[in-house]
Amino acid sequence: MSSIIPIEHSLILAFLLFFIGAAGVLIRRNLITVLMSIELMLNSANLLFVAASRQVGNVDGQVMMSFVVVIAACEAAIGLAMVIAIFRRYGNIKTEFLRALRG
Amino acid sequence: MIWMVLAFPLLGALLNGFLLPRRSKFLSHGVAVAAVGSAFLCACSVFLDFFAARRPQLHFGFEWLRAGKFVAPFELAVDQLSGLMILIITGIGTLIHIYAGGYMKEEETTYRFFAYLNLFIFMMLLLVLGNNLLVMFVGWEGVGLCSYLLIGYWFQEEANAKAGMKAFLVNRIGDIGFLIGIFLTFRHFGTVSFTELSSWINLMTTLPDPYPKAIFWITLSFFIGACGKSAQLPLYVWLPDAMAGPTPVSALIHAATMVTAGIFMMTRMSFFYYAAPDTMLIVAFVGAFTALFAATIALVQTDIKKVLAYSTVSQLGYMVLACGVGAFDAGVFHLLTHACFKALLFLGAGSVIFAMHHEQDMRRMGGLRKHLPITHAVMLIGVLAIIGVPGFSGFFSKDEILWKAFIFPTYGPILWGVGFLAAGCTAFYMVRLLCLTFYGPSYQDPHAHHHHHEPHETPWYMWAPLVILAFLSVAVGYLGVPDFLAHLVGGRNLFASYLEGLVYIPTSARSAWTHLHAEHAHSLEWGLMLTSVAWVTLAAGTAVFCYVNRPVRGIAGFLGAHFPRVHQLLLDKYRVDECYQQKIVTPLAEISTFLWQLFDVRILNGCVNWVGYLLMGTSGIASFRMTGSLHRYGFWVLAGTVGILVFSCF
Amino acid sequence: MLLPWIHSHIASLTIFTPVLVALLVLLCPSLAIAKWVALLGACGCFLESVHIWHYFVPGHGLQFTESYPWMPEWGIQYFVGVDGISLLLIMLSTFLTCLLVVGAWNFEARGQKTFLALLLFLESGMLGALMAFDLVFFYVCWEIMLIPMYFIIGVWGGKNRVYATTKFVLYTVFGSLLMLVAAICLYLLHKKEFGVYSTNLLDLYRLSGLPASAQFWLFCAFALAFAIKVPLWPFHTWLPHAHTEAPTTGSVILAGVLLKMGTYGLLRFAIPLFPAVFIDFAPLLSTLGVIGIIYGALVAWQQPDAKKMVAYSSVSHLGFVVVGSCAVLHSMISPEALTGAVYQMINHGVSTGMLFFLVGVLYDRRHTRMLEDFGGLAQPMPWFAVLLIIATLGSVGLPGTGGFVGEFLILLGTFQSSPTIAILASLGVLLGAVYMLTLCRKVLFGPITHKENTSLPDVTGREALVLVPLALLVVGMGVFPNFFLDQVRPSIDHLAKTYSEYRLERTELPPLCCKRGDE
Amino acid sequence: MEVALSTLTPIPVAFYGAASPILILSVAGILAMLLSVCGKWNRPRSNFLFLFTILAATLGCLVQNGPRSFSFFEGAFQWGSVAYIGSLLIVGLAGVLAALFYPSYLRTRFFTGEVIALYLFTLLGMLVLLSSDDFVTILVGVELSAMGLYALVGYVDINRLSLEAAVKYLVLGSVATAIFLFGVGLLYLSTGSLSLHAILQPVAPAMQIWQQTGMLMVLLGLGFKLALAPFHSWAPDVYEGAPSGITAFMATCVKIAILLLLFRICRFFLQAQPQWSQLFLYLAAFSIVIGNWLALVQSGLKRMLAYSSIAHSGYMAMLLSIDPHGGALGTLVFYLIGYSLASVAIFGVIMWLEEKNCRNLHLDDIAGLSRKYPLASLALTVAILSLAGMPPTVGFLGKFFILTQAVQGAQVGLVILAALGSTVSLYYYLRVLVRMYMHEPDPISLLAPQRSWLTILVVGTSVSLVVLMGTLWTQPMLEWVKGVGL
Repeated sequence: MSSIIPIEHSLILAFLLFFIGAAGVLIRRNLITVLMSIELMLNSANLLFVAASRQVGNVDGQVMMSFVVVIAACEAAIGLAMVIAIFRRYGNIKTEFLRALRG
Repeated sequence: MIWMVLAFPLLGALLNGFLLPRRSKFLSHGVAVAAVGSAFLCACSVFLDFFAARRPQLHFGFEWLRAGKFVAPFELAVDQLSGLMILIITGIGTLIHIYAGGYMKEEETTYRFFAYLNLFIFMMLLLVLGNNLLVMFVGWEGVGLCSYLLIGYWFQEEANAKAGMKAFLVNRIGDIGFLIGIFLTFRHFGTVSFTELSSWINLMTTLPDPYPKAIFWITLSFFIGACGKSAQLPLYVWLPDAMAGPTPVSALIHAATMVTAGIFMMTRMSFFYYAAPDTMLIVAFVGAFTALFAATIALVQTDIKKVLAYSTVSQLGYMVLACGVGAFDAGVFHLLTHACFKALLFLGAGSVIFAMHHEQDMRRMGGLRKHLPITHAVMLIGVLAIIGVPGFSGFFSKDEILWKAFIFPTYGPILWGVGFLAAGCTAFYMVRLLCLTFYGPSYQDPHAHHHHHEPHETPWYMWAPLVILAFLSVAVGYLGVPDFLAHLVGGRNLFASYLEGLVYIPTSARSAWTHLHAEHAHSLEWGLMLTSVAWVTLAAGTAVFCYVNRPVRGIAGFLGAHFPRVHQLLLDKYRVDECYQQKIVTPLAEISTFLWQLFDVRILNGCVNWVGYLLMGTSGIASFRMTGSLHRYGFWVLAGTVGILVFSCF
Repeated sequence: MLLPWIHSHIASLTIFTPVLVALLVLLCPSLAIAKWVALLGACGCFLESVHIWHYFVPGHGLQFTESYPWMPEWGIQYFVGVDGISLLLIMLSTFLTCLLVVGAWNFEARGQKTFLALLLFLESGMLGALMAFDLVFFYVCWEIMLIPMYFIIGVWGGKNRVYATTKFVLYTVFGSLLMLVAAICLYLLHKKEFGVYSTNLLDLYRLSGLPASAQFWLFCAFALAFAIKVPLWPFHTWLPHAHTEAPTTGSVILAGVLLKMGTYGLLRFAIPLFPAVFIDFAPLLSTLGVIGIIYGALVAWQQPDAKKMVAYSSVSHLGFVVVGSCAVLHSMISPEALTGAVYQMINHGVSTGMLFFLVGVLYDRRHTRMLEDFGGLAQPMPWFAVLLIIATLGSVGLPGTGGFVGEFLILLGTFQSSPTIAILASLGVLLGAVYMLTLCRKVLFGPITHKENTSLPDVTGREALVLVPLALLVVGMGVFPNFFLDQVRPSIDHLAKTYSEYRLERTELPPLCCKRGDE
Repeated sequence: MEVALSTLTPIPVAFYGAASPILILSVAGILAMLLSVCGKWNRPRSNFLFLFTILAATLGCLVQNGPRSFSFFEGAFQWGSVAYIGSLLIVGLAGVLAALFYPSYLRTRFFTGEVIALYLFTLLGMLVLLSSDDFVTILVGVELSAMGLYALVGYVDINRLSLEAAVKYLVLGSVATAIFLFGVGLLYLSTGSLSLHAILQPVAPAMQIWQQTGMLMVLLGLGFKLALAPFHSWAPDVYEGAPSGITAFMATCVKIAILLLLFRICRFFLQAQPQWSQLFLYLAAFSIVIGNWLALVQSGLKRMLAYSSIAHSGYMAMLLSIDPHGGALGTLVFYLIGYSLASVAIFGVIMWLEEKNCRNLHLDDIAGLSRKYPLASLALTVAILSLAGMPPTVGFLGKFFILTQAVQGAQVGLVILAALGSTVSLYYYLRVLVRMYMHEPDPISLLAPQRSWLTILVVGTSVSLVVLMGTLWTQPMLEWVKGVGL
């Protein structure tokens, strides 16, 4: 039996992905990219679940992972629908234009 | 019966004030006179009852006020003092009411006048009859109110309204003294009833210290009250201004009755004052100096009523002096005589003013003798009485006071000397008044709108009271002939013996007042009497010499030429009013404005508002920072998360 | 039988009659009817309070009690009753409301119906607060009073009304919310000591084991709330605005009853609940009271606006009440001073209410309140002059008016405990005369400076209907103080003597048959 | 093979009874979608008929279930008193709000079949997240409701702001979901299970740190949905941008669902880590301050309400910071009921006024409202006073109970802060009354809305409930809450 990847590694990777995604959300001004960054964050959670399920030795984590994938997909769907609507309304998909609500 | 005495004036006041039709002057006058007159009759019968019984009578009405340990029944006491006082008040009151009917003929709203006047009589009666400090205080401030209303009777002139207000406020200062006196009394004796208090004082022989500090303070605070009401230094300032009221008011309130309330009150509480020699000394000196002070001012005044006003202050000074030297009976006696002749003088002056169509400046008068024979006659009697010509009432009362002052162990001669000087001044200015008004050529202002018709004698119902008063101001004197004179005809001082039961020295204080009953050489007494007579004659003579058949300028010029400063100072009444105004009233007004406009509006209110402004302002800024940027929001979410994680893990 | 039923529910009836009538008023089809309904309702409420007054047995503790569970497991109930401390104030509230309905009769403004309804609603709130003996119910009524007052000032007020009314509400609520917190703490402390929840005041009086520090803070919270309401210097800054902007009726009710809630609360809650701390605070409170007396008088003196002058005079007068309720003399409040304080509340309500109404009369005629616009009014308006002078005398405390009795007793009692305070306060008596007489002089006396004043109509019959009873009351309370005090004296003395371990027993309903004097 | 078959246990019949509300909603949602596809069914009235029947049916099942507790699939479906009362309130309120939509629907082409479906799915999500002890199901519920809301907020760009609001909501919400998920992941790593109960089991010391971090991230992720400061930033924008009906939906139903969920979770978490009650202490304090403070200057009605709702979340979060085992839950439910009723009344009036002119109500728009619509402004007044916590409304009692609980929890400082906060809040609540009663109506005011009996009925009922629960019906209310077993 080959030795498994130590949990710490996948944990660190997950954290890295999470913060990269977060940084993307904060920095990128393009809605599509923002949505992608969110996907990244969700997937970091997925990685964590899978690694953890391997670690703790039951499949609940993988079940969870599959749920999350679905949820991420829905989110992407809704998000993209909105992006299209935004594009129709404002002619582009830059977040700077979404400043009407403020104060 | 005693209740009737109170009820009639009150009824008259209510009828005139609220119920009766207001057009008919005759009706209102009649009602008022009837009210006081019947009160007088009742008072007479009350007095006779008392005189027959010769025992103080208490009349319990109802329990007026009870709170905690404090009880104040509505209780009236008829004794030597109050019996006498109700006679004076209702008697002279009646005369003045009759007179006023004529004097106020031209007035539109006589009902108001007579309502006030009746109310005053009621309050004054309450003051003198009340058997405890609280009821007395009700009357005490009640008369103040009436005097306020009556001084301001002609309210259309700003000045009158101001004068009335001044009177009320200065009196209020005194009233606070009175109040504090009540508080102290209640604190130390637990009661405010005169009967109980006097018995307390008798118990005080048992105390180690015969003159406890408490009594000093009590008497002092009550004396402050007396200063306010009886126009003594330094609170006399309201009385001269009070002459703004109609002359009958000046006669009744500001000469005969109300202003003597202070003396009355001190006499009522003589047992206290005997037990506080320190206060007595203060009282004596204040009285003496007030007498002189006011007399000097009266020397140069030209307004006939002002002269009489200052003379009143001066005479009140005599009475206070009498109280101060422990001769309460003499004080009350002078109160009685003064009530008669000063009322007479004021009413006389009123007739003059009436005849001169409300001209009050003596320099515009003169030679009125032929126009107003009766008035002249009675005024002459009044003047003789007040300056103390032997045989007239003033002589007996004033000399008694001077004598008692002289034998006062501490500073007696000084007190006597001051009083003596004041007597001279009195003689001078009263004679001056007489001369300027009635003798010599007429100095009527030819440009006055009414120069074409001559001044004429007043109707009978105005001079009749004068005649009666004139008679009284001669006759009353013989009630109080000093013992050493009375002995000549085998009599004794009726008045003193009448008051004996009332004015008694508590056992604890006997030692300090032995001189009052000590025997003195008659020669000394004779000597003093003759001296004062001579001195008065001298002063009167000078006045006659200066003023009869001389242009007024003469003496005025004479004084002005030689002592212009003094003359001006006297004319300005020593500038006391100005001093008060500038030292007390103006600063207070400034403080008040400052407190309002700066402290209250800016600082206190500002602080409260400032909190609101701060919140609003910062909130505005903060909400401006909500830029609506997606990324900024995201940053807050993540930063919040990380921050909290860090915060709670470490 | 109806009468016994009324008798046994009189307290609740008195509280709830006005609010029900208010609803009725709102439903009335026409204004004319609404007015009469309101008047009848107010008078009915007054009659009910007269019933209470008549059957009230002096010295029998808490009477006419009614209690119904509200939130049992939280120990919160609806519990009302009447005792000597509140009796006079209850009478005053109902009486004033009757007069005010008459006073607002020709109140030509939008929504007079709403106005009357709010007035009655307010009355309910006041009566509830006065009769409540359950902390939560008291608080509810205490806050309810704000709402109608808020609208009365804010909707029918002067041009600066929004500022005034918002300030009034916020300032008051600021205090009362802290009081609510304190009340909750008290409520839980009771639970801690006795193991059961209760907001019943009679239970809370029994609290003994309050830790000193807790007492300190709780007292501070309660005292602050009441001090703001009184208003005690320096928390008075909302008062001038509220009074000046409010319509006449509002000012009258505000000065007449609402301000008393502060002093009443002090007597009912702050003092008996936290006696130990109260002893330490009494000097501070009475000092603030004295400052208020003198300060208010001085500030009132120079006011150009008659209404502001009267408003500041309230600061001065209520200073007396506070001084009177804080005259602690070795471990008991001076009963004289306390009686004076309770009495002075009523006097102030009557005389100041009357003054506000008189100013309102002027305002209706000339639409200005500035003193320089008047002068010499005694000539065209003699009756007005008489009434104004009576009100003035009542407010300066001239003997023979109620004001004297109150101030005299307060000073008398205070002098026994601390002469300095009393002497300073008596300066207030002098200054009071100064500004009130100035007001009189500037309005009534002197020459007529404005020619439109020459033909001002005198007091109308309707106004007289309001003012004459007040005037009679001003005088009557000065001439027969015992008639009023006999009813309440036992309760006041009880509070004064035993406030350090104050107990109040709820007694059975006084028998319907027995008239006063039978027992 | 047969081994596998033998392990498959048949679903117990009782489950269908217990889960009937959920089943009904899900089936109905799918049905609605299908129907909306074929246009001839997609008629306004029929849609509403459908919606109301479904909601009625759900309510029926809920009531029939009652507060009994079922548990299936190791707590993946966990029915209990909390779930019961939560679902009851949510479904009920959803019905009421739908009734408020109805009139505005007839004009705008809002509430097509899809919207009905989304609405139902959102409700379904809430019911699911309330009735589960397992993170998988909880996640599904949370996300189901969240997705529905994202769509609902932006679906009909009624005032040309909805879209922006939706995007913001979506992005930030997803970030929060990610945080939540990551937290769950860490928990799973440390405990090896996705069930809430697992939290209570002891974990290896090496895993302690992950467990705690996980819990915190879960709580914060939910705190976002509750718009607790500092995660509140989305709330004002979304509340303002969303159609008022949806705003009301979020302010009432979503709040209830998330709060009760938080409460369930806290029951376990705080048992494991009592010291974290502090967390909500700070969050509550922060929200109270931020909400009341920022609301002071808001001139948009809905925006102001958004901030005030942040403050109210703060008040309610105070209860989470103290021991949730006491009467706190009952208090919370009581407060929630009062708050929701007041919100329904306010938003009812707002929607009614907005109906004809599709723009967000500005404070100046309601100047002098009391002249034109006295009853509407009366309702608004009572509701506002209830939010401000003035007696005699239920709002006051709610505040009283919360403060009492907090004092019992020895949080006096927080209580004083809350008291001051609600003093401040009074100012901006009063601003509304000032505009309505003390300002002259401006000439270019709103287009006159038409009377709708449904609105009048709903608003009237909720307002009168607000008052009655504050005075006479307090006891029955409390008893009912108790009877439900809280």
